[in-house]
Amino acid sequence: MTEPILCTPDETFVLNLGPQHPATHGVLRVKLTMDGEYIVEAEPVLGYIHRMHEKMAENGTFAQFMPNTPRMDYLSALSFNQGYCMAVERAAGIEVPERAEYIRTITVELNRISSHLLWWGAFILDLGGFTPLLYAFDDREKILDLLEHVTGSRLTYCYYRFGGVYNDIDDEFITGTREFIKRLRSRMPTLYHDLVTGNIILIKRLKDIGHISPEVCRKYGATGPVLRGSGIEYDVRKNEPYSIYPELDFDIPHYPEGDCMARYMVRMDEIEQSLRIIEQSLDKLPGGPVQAKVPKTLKPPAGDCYAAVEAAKGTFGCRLICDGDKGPYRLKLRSPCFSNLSLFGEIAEGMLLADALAVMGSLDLVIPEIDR
Amino acid sequence: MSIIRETKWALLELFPEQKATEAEAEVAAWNKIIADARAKAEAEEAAKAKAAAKAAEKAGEKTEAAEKAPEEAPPPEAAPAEETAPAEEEPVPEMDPEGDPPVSIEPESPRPLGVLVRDYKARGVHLDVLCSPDQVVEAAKLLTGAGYFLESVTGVDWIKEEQMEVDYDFNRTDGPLCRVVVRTRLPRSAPEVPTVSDICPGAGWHERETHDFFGIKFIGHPYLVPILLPEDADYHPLLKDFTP
Amino acid sequence: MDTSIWRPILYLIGVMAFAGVNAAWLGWCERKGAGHIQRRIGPKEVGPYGLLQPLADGIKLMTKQLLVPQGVDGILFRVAPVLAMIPAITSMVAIPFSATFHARPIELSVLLIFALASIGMMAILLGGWASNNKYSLISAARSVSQNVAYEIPMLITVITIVMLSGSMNLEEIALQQKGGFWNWYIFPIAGQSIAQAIIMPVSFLIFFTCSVAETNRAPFDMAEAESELIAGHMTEYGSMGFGLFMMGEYLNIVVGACLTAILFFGGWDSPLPFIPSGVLWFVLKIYLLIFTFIWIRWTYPRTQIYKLLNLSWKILIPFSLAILLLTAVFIKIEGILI
Amino acid sequence: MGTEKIPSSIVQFASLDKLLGLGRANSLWPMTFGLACCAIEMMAAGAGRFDLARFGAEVFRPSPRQSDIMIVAGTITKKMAPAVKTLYDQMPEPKWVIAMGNCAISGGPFKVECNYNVVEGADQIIPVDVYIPGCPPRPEALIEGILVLEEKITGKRRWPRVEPT
Repeated sequence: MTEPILCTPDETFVLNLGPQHPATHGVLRVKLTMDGEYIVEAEPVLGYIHRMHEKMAENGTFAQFMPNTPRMDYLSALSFNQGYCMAVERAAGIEVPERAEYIRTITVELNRISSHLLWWGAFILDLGGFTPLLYAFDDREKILDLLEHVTGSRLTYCYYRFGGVYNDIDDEFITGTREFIKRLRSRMPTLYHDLVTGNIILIKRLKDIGHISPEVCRKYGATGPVLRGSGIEYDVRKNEPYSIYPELDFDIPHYPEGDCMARYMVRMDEIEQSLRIIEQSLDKLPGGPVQAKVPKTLKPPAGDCYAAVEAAKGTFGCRLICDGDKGPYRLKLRSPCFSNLSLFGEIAEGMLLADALAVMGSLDLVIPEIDR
Repeated sequence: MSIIRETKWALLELFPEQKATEAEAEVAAWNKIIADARAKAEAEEAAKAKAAAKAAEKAGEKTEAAEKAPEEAPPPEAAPAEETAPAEEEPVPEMDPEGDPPVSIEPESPRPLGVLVRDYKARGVHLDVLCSPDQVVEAAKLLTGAGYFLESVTGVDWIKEEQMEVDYDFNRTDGPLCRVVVRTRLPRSAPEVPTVSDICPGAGWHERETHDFFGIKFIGHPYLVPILLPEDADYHPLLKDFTP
Repeated sequence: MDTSIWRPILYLIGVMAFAGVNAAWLGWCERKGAGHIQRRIGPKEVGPYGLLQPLADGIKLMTKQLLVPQGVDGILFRVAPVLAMIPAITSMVAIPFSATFHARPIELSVLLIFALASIGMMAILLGGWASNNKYSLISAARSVSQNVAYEIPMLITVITIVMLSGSMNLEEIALQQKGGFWNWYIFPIAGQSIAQAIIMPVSFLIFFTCSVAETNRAPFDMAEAESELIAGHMTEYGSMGFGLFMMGEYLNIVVGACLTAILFFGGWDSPLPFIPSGVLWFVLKIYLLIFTFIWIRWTYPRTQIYKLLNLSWKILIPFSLAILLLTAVFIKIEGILI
Repeated sequence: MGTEKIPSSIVQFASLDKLLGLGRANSLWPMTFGLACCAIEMMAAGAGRFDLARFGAEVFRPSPRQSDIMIVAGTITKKMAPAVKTLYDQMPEPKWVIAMGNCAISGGPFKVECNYNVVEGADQIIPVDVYIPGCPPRPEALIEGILVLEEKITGKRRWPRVEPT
């Protein structure tokens, strides 16, 4: 790597990346102070898609906020479903039937795979390769079909209910899922790894680019694959087990390098781990009801509680404060990308524009989730 | 020692009064344990003597069982506390001095400053700290020093009580799980709290967001401009009396 | 009237028509090719197999509002797209399609083509500069440094061929390779001089890499790196300004493919001596090469500008210089031996 | 004004217009411009299964100068509205706008009483030609939207309309 030569401020210029820019994945804007192609200072500007979710939560009932959750992170909508459901269930003391927990795990992991697949395609698109995106979409469509079969929608699922799920899964879904696992497993090594991961240009673009040290992660509260790409083995599913994850056997992929390649590999390995989780859950799937008996209007006792789940991008936390009414008194949504992006300003300093965009891609940003 | 207990004691540094009472309670608990252990040992001694007497009569049969009994009794020399354990002590909750501290009783409102141990199953947090605004920085320092990281910062508008609340959620990435929430209450008329963004830079954005939503001023924040709202926004939408 | 005047004019028109049609329909080829590489159909509804797609695009681009944004340098802004197109078309004139079929026999045609190629780069520079847009400016700076870096190894490899063939005339070079594919410069097979056998495949690789870079194609499409610089030097160009840039780009690919075909694949020579040679062979070779361009583009991600320059200055240039030296030595040795 | 008859001119531009219309309708280049959830479905529409490319509409141009249609795929917020307006102004004529999804039509789920940040519909700031309902609309719906836009430009429907059974 060449050492960046930073010059005096009057020789720099300001480059506005976004809010409409192909690499910002939506409407993020990054104010870059540039010295030629080197970044002197990067300041992300948020709020272009701030949709007042937290205000809407306060003005409705608990159930009325449900459709808002998938619209935050529309790529792993079910994780957000689950996070919110868990918070409300915790506050109201609702027990979820075992079968429902299994169904939740299967669907949420499918959703995680679809999110990672889309990230994979979009990330390679950021690096200038267009074709992988369409291969990823090919597989993603299969997941969408499966999930559409049980949830009824393609993207913004609103599938979980307090105390269970809205719809039981059937044999068609189960056989379809098993087929999908087989299909993805056979495509992973050739289409994904041979074509892209092993590509020399990709390796050169990602290796040793955008180091994020564990200290930086801790300072900014980064979670998810970003943290695991820095070598810290932290996953809410393991460290703070919820649902049926303690009963399942899976690993947490983590790479100590902390560069873009490490984050890339973490996500690629996570796809395989999710497949394992789905397989085991399908094998163990118990019978029984999928919905606990829950009063029509929930009125949890006053008090506050916190629930965290591992969304595809990191820890999604829900701080729910109730005052004994039909809706939340205050709902704070701790979105993973918000914290993951906040470290961008620090690491982008002295980086080349092209590398900075690679780093931004490797953080896997979904802007509506950051802005909420 | 369990991480929750360790963190609790670290945080109790901020609250000397509670620390004193907690320490007393802890000592009492220790003493109770010791007393219990002694009583148990004595009872077993007696039982053993009885058994020995019986054994003398029925030789051979039950000697093995009798031998086991004294081993189970804890060694009484583990008592560091003074011997004068007051017998008229209030019944302290069952506690394991090495394990997790017991869950505190739900506090009455308004709640005094201090550290509470919460029921994780129902609340999702282990420790709940209420401190005064000027103690926030100290608490953040303590927690980051103990290996915690700041997960999020939240504001709450308690309009009935004419107060604002700022919640700091701390979590750790290594070792056993322990979630800590640090809260502070501010007067609603002039909500001001020192920033923690110099201790955990990640707080910078969260504080800006809280400032956007509630108008809470974070004193010492280097760049307190709207983050989610438009640059020129002068309203705070999450206030309960906000109308668009 | 003297037919010798009409001949070049007719050929000129023919060549230009060929260039124009190519520039338009290569867009279709690219989209269709990309579609099939990406497991989809590609343009299909507009005409049979979507063949009328370029026509629709052309009509649309030509009738779109010609927008000259505020703050641009008016003259340069308008000149740049034309400048991108003209040299590319002009260099088609110097390319022999067969022994008898070319617009104008030019003695130093290799030189002419490279001279014109440099002008094409000016178009990007001017377009980027005149647009008064930071992305365009970065793109302009990038493409200039890239073109400078890659012209050197490209020219050096061409010089080795010129040394081998002893001519700067493309027709002459092609004629020297006639009589079967083993005579083509690229293949390291007996019947050639030692110099060719060892060196030419490497030389071809260098030349091909450079021509991909010179035509600003992925993985070297630094100038219009979409995810970084929006559309690079074309960011501010709409309608036909953009259309001309695109056509210029495709024409550059055609010229690059023609050059490669002549320099390394024997031009219009058929691969086996008993099959008659002719224009068809030449066109076939060009399209195979063009397909390779498309194939590469839709397979690889983009490199990064500094790595790209490093590749040229640290690998390609030393290698091409070594090849040049080796060729000279071999030719000398062979000269002594024979 | 109004009812007086306009004499037909000697030179007829109608057929030329038709040709232009055909050309434009078959080469609708959208702008790479996603706002929220709908953008993912927009990408899906361009991907292998639905393949917008069949209609020559897959050339997503990153620069507004080269695009013909702006697919407003998502919620427009008050902070984003000026940017959307600028992007629309930067597009050269003729240009069209497709409002994709409920948010772009009316604010969708965010048209609530406490709304302080969402623009209630793209047509509040720019003229919209085609509205595609859905939250988010399926890719088929987007393709239908583009076909409707083609119909609007040429006056002819490419495929028979599918009636709901």
